[in-house]
Amino acid sequence: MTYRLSDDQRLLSESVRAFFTGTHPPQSVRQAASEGHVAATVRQGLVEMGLTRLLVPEAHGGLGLGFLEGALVAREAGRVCLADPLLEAALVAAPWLASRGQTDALDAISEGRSQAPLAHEANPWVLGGGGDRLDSIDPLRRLTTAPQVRSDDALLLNIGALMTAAELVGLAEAMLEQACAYAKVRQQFGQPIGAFQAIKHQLANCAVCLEFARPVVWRAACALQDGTPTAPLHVSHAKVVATDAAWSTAETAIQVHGAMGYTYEVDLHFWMKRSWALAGAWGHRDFHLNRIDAALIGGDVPVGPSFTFI
Amino acid sequence: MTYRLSDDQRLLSESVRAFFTGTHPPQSVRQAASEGHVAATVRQGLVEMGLTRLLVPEAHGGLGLGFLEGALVAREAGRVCLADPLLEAALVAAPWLASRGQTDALDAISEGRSQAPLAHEANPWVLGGGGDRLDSIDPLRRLTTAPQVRSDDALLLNIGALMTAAELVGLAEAMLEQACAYAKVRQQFGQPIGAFQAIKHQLANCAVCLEFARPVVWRAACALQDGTPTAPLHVSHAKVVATDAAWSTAETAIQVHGAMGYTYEVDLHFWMKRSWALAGAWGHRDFHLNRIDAALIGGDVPVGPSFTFI
Amino acid sequence: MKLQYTPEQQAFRAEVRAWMAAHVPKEPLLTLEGRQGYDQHVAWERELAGGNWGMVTWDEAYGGRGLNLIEWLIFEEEYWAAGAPLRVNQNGIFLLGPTIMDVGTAKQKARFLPPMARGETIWAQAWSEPNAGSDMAAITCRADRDGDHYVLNGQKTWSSRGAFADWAFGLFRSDRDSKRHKGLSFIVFDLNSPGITRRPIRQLHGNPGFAEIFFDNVRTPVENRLGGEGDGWNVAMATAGFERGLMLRSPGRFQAAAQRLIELYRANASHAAPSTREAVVRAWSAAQAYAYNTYAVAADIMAGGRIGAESSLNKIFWSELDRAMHRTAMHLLGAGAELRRFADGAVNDWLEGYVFSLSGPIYAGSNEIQRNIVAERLLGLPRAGAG
Amino acid sequence: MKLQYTPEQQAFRAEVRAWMAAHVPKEPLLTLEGRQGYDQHVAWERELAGGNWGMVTWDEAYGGRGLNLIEWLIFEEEYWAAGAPLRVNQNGIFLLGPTIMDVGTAKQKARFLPPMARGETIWAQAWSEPNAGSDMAAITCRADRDGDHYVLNGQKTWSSRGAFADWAFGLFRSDRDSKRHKGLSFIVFDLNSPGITRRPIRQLHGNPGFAEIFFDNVRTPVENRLGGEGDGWNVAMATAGFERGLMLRSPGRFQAAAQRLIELYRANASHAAPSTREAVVRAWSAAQAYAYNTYAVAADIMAGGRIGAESSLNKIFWSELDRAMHRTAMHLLGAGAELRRFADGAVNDWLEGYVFSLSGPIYAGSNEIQRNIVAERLLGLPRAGAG
Repeated sequence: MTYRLSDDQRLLSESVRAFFTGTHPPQSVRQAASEGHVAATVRQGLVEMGLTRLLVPEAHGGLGLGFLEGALVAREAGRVCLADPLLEAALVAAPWLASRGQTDALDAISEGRSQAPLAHEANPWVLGGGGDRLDSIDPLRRLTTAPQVRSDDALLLNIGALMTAAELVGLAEAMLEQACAYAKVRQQFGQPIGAFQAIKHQLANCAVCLEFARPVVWRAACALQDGTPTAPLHVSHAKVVATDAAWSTAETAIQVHGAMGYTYEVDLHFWMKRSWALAGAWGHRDFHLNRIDAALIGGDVPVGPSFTFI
Repeated sequence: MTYRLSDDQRLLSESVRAFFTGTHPPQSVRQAASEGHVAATVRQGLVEMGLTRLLVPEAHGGLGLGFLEGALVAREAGRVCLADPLLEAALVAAPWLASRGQTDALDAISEGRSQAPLAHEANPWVLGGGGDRLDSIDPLRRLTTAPQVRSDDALLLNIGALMTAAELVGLAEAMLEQACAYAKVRQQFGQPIGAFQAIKHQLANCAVCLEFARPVVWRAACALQDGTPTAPLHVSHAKVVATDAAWSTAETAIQVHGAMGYTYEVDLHFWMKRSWALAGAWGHRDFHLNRIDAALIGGDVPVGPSFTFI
Repeated sequence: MKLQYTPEQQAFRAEVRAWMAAHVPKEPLLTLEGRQGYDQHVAWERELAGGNWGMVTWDEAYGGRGLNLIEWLIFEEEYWAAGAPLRVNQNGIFLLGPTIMDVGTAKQKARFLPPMARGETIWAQAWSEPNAGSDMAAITCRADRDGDHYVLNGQKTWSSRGAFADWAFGLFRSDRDSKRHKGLSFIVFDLNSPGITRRPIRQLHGNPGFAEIFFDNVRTPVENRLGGEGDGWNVAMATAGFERGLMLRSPGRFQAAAQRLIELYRANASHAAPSTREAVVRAWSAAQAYAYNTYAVAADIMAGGRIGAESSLNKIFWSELDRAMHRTAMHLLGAGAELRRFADGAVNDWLEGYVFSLSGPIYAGSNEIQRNIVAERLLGLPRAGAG
Repeated sequence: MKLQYTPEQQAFRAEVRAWMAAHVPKEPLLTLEGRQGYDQHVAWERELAGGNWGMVTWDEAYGGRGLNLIEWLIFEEEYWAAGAPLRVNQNGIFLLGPTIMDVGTAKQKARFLPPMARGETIWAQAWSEPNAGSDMAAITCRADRDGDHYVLNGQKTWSSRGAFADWAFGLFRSDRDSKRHKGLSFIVFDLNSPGITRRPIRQLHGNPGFAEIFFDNVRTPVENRLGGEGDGWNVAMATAGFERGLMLRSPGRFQAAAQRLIELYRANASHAAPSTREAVVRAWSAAQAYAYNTYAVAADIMAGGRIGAESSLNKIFWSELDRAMHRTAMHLLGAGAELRRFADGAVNDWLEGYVFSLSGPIYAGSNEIQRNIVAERLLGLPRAGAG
């Protein structure tokens, strides 16, 4: 029993963070939004870093890592509001296809050539498929109506929800940092607004929310990796707390930014829009709340102090 | 259409407030709690002020006033945490008995001799009846299991819930005032704690809550008085918002008082305990929430801008 | 208290309802933040004026109907019940108009009010500056007296309607040596004056919204000052009181949203979480409470009262209600919440409304400032020392 | 990350469970705030010590079992799952004990820890003073050096366990000319020393709770100082870190409450509002999240980390969770919520728990102070100037 990232997992997080910080600044988000697609260099970088084959089995030339490593990368993608559907292709589609023995498409994902759009009844639209284009509030989500594959398999939903939860944690972290940075420099009434308790305490509430969302997401990743029977419950728990953290941090962050937060010029809105979109993706908030409800109140999941890890 | 208390109604409120302020200071609450009953002079004063016969029909020697006047007095009773079951006897039992033509008991109520305890399935215990004594957290509520009369009549419930809502508004107002008074004098870090935004904004939230609870209660009183078909909806609305206002103000007020609020020495606890008790009386919070829910979502109550007054 | 309408009031409601049914555009207008939508909304103002509905509370001499505030509320209720467009001239009719009525000279009233009621002059507000947002007393825009003119210099920002409107109003420092709340004057000016440059600000959803306004020796006659020279702060606070208080957000708008939310809930009940169900119930409850409170404020004003710091309670309440209602709708929409247009092509106006609702707690004085006002002015708590 | 218990850990859990099943009193004890209940709780501490469960993480030399923090968490889980009594000596074992372990001399450890683990010495805390609550640096109680003794004078208040405990610890100003955080020393003292007067404070529910402690030239030897003279603030902050952080409120207590709340919900589902249903779900969710976080903190400490300002996040979370859970239970109880005892004579421990939960956001550093700490120390926001 060790509730702590391993040295390898920490190293992975740190190196991905350093890579994204260097290659994917807010300017690249802005550029991808205005040009309608991500720069080819970004995609190439993801391939070179091995992120596209992170969860591809070693037998198929991948790194063969697990859901926790995938979630750690998804969080980093959220932190920089990654302008690429890495999550859907490499962190959701690849491990699910591999688990189903559908290995044909893995090479294309590894090489960054395919987004392998997969749909599920709880996630009806896909990134980069065919069919009609849908217009998301997130300018970086190129939603379409026709998936490459559609499956209502539970594992697919759970992988999608887990990775989305992890990305939401990263989005919330970034929005909190943006709001704090602004609160330190914006002056009103002769002092930085971050010196006012009204601002401090709102931001502190976001920090509390995040502190108690992160471990739920890692726990869900482990449960899915370990094949724990209650993994769906933990995934839903993760999706709900991550959504709540991102949503409330977004509302706080724009409030702290004041009218500036309402402009296109400030980066915050990209992160907010991604958060709003992901709240509904791979099972919306109420879907996952009801799944927890059914397990706890209607179901027979053991609860109590002896069952921290069920 | 005039959403404004008449001069007579204002005068009634002001004179009752002046009377209570003079005759029913916090010390009398404390004394009643320690002696187990209210001082005879308090009861006598209520009779002399005419408050026991406020809602008794003129034909039976009463003042023949309406539910709104009753609610205004109930609010004043809440403000001083009245150590007498005036509300149950004179503001609930009297008008209901009169409406049912059961006028025998009215004289005893008018003269302050009877508490005429009435029970309802949503309000199973009564003040001052017979049977077993139950121990309420509110030391001033002498609860017993055997009512004089039990009726599951809807009007009885609605009158009880309305008056309770009005008392809760008064309790919340008083707790907010107590907390503000303390915040002005208690010094920490070299200034009154009320100068800190963290305190200010919590108290401001209570003020918002109250500002938008009061008119709902007056509206429910008018609806009941006018026999509006949707009166039960409005009464439930009033009970819910008044309960929420009192409950959240209580939590804020004790927080502002810090450890002092946790002592018997500070008066606040009497008001908190009454609030907790009344939250459950005459239909608890969830009962009334569900009644609104049933009317709005399941029912066919007209909603929208054209139906402010339905 | 008397919560029944008179037969005359009921007849008036029927009249408004019938007119709206006949005139409200069947298709929603484009957003008033864009040129085309702005023009559509101006045309709608003029259509309203054709029915003599520009501002029903004003005297007939000023283009109104001389009605009282209860009738105004009835008008607003039916306006929103009919799904009529946003009022592109709300800065004029709801904010500046009452201020002119309050402190304007007879000449100013005659000059400014009728074209406002007719929708001929559309107004922008110009309160904020880059370094004077929540701290409005930090204003540095200057109005230097030069004979019978003021010469305006400086920069305003976050001007709503600033991109396309005809005229604007704001505070300027008419005493160069003054500080904070003193030495400011309330001045209205033609946005097409020489020396004015307007730059629309791109809002987060990508559309232009409010504007920056740059003043380079803009001359405006002294008669365009409202109230006394140096008395601008007090005049503005009266305007802000109206804004936050009675008129800026009439209850009908929220009641209409609550009504739509109930319908949305019924259509999505099967996958809604319990808290979402209750949030729908709470939306109706809060919108109704807001309506009752507005009727109460209207009755107080009709009895000779004035709106004071209570308007801050109002501002906090409606802005947070609006955000909560739209947030609830977003939860109900689930996967579809992110779509700007649904698969059937219909605009997702819950999403647009949610984004718009996020500005509510910020603009017209942030809710943090409002809570300070409530605490200090209504609850009597001390101003901060070191805090 | 490895979220499975080892066979040894599972065996340890079984051992705790079996011992608790055999020893936990069948009837709930009286409240530890009264004399009789206090004595019952002290007897329970000694029974625990008889099973060598006093403080499992301490070395065997000090009366412990030399176990690690994961095993401590397993112990706590089974302790709360068994419905065992509150720990009357928590000020000792969870707050002072770790501090002694951290900064105490070998002699102090040998002297104070074993009787603490055996439940022979029960400890009170004595932090606050009438004018030093949230602002603890305003402490004025003095410890004047007189040879190899300190002479204590002044008044402490809100001392939990102060009415009946044997010993206490607190901060005293050992440098008369010092101000604020400097010049304080962390001193432990025998509550039965000459010159000490204790006065129980009547709590809101009418029972005595914490106590006032008056010092009139109380002599305590210098060897009773923990850490350096004048270094008391830092020593205390370490204690406060433990208090707010890992040990004061172990997750099992909240998980047990969430479990009971689910049962209460099922019994009352027919009249519960939707929000109440979701609050029950949220109670489990939050208690689990708190447990995960505690395991993560324990793993960090085992890997050589220390608890810093993160403990403030913890304090805010558990105190508001506890209040929310009990508030939800009160709603579920409906008309019965106000009863101290139900009609069947059973104590309404939800009501007691709700009242107790109201102290959570106040004590051990109010949540307002905690939010300041989070904002300034974790988020790097500036300290207030004029605010």
